[in-house]
Amino acid sequence: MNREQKISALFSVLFACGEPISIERLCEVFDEKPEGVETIVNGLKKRLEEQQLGVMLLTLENTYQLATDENYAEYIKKALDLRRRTPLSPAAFEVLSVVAYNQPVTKSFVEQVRGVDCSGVMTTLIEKGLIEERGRLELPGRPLLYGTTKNFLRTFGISDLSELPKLPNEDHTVNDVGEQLSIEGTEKLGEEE
Amino acid sequence: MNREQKISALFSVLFACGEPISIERLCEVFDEKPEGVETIVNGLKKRLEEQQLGVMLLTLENTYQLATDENYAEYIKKALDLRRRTPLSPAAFEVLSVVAYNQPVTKSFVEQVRGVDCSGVMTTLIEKGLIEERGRLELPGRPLLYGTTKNFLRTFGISDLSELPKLPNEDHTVNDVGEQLSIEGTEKLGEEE
Amino acid sequence: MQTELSYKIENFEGPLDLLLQLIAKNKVNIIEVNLSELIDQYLEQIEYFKQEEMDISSEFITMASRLIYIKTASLLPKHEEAQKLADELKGELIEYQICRQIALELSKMTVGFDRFAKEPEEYEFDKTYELNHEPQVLVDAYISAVGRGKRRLPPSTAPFTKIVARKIYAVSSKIVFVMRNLLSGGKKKLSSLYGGAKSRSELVATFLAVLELCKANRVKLTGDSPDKAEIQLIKGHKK
Repeated sequence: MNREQKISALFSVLFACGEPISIERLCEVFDEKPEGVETIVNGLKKRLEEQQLGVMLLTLENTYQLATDENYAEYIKKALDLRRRTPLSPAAFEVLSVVAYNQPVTKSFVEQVRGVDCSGVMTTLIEKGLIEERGRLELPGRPLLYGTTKNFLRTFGISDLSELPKLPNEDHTVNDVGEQLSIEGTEKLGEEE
Repeated sequence: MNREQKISALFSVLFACGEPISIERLCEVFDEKPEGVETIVNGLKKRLEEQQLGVMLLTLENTYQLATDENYAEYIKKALDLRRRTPLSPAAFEVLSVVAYNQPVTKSFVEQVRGVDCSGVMTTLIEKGLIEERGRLELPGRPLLYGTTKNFLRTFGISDLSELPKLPNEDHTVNDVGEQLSIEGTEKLGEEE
Repeated sequence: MQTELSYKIENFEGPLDLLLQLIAKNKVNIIEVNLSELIDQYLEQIEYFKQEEMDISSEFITMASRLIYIKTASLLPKHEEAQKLADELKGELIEYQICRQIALELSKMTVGFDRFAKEPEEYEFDKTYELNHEPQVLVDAYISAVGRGKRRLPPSTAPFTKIVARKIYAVSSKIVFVMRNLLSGGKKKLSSLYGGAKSRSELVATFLAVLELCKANRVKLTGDSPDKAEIQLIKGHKK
């Protein structure tokens, strides 16, 4: 198989699988080293850009996924009848931001930051595939921990958590206060449970 | 939108929908007459042939669908097959163990133990052939009962549930006796089926 | 300080949100805010919600009592504790404010909302799990799920009453309770089963349990008036 054929094979594999595929799995599928896979991936990225087919190749941490170009969203929504799809609520964005910046994190931590019960919102976010379970915290009661998903990265158009917006007011004074606070917060969390 | 963009839009719509889409639907989506849609469809067909991406446009009666090229079927199979060789998540192991040691057991019981909704995980475990339905509990609501399968035994290399490792703390405190009693009660109820 | 009391309770994500909005209204930042005034405004606001008969969730009330406590503590001659509590509250407000700012930024990063992925191809693939694991993995997972020392289930119902649909769960446990009471054989006064009940829902659950057991032909009820009703286990019930 030549390089161009490998690129086509990669496209058809990503197309058929739909969900993000890890680089390790692609190494197995194509019997290649990670560098080899990366070369093919970059080849595909370039080809998709040139050919303007309406789909693009996303990198989500160490995985790859095909997704449609946002410019055609209008037609897709029309075809899928998604026009009435409800966007996330302000509460959902708040919970997401606490989870994203503090993961892995317990529900009670999120609730402490927001000052309100978050069970419903957390369940919705799990259903929407934006957050997921991440084991348990080694404290009495063994509360579940949550983190963000690959789908979260895709939804917010980033390929890595490091691309999240910087926390505001990252200057010395407030940051100091902030740090002290989060330590206090964690201690309290521990005591509560 | 020019002709080329319409072709890209069509590709992204067919991509996102996955299933066959009727020409009528496409007329609505693109606000075109059937002839107009056919022109776009033919344009896309031609482009896919030229670009050799491993995906083609199929016409089935009066519907259209994207499908992968059989030349790459081998890789797709490998990739999809590798998917079932992904180890279970920690959450899945937890649910599985609760079912294994308490079967037959209802979903709400598992959820009580874990403290979260387990629908998704239970569905996955059923799909993977590790747990299965076991009738219903004779209680208001008649909830479904679940137990482990033969494939479960194979997965853990045992020939019988009695070979499951003993759980720790098998002592005989008063509390324990009480709990056993209640288990007996539940079992009897289950057996009535 | 004059505050316009025109809010609706639904406009707030919670008590912290209300406090932040009151601070914003006063056009000061959290560090410099006069906590005593802020507390007054918050309490005033809650009072307004009450007057308008709005549904105030418990979180708002809890915060109100916490604020009152801070205020009371600050009246004491030595008010180190009040200072500590006030710092804690300010800290929480700062943290929540950061959370709000980030949430706002995230809500602007919506490009991905318009990028659609594809469902996996529906190949006729067997999804059967193929890997092998040591059985010990299950024990570890069980301990993780249940915790050590709770070998047998169901565990006590207490921790779960808030999570589980109470009625169904309580009925199942009451069936066990009733059966256990009758195991020694002989007739018992039906009313004796209600003796230990601590709440109305527990009474209802016990009653439903008795009905379930009657329906399943496990117990027999006799007697011609409610206060003379007796209950007995049916012996030799086929399994």
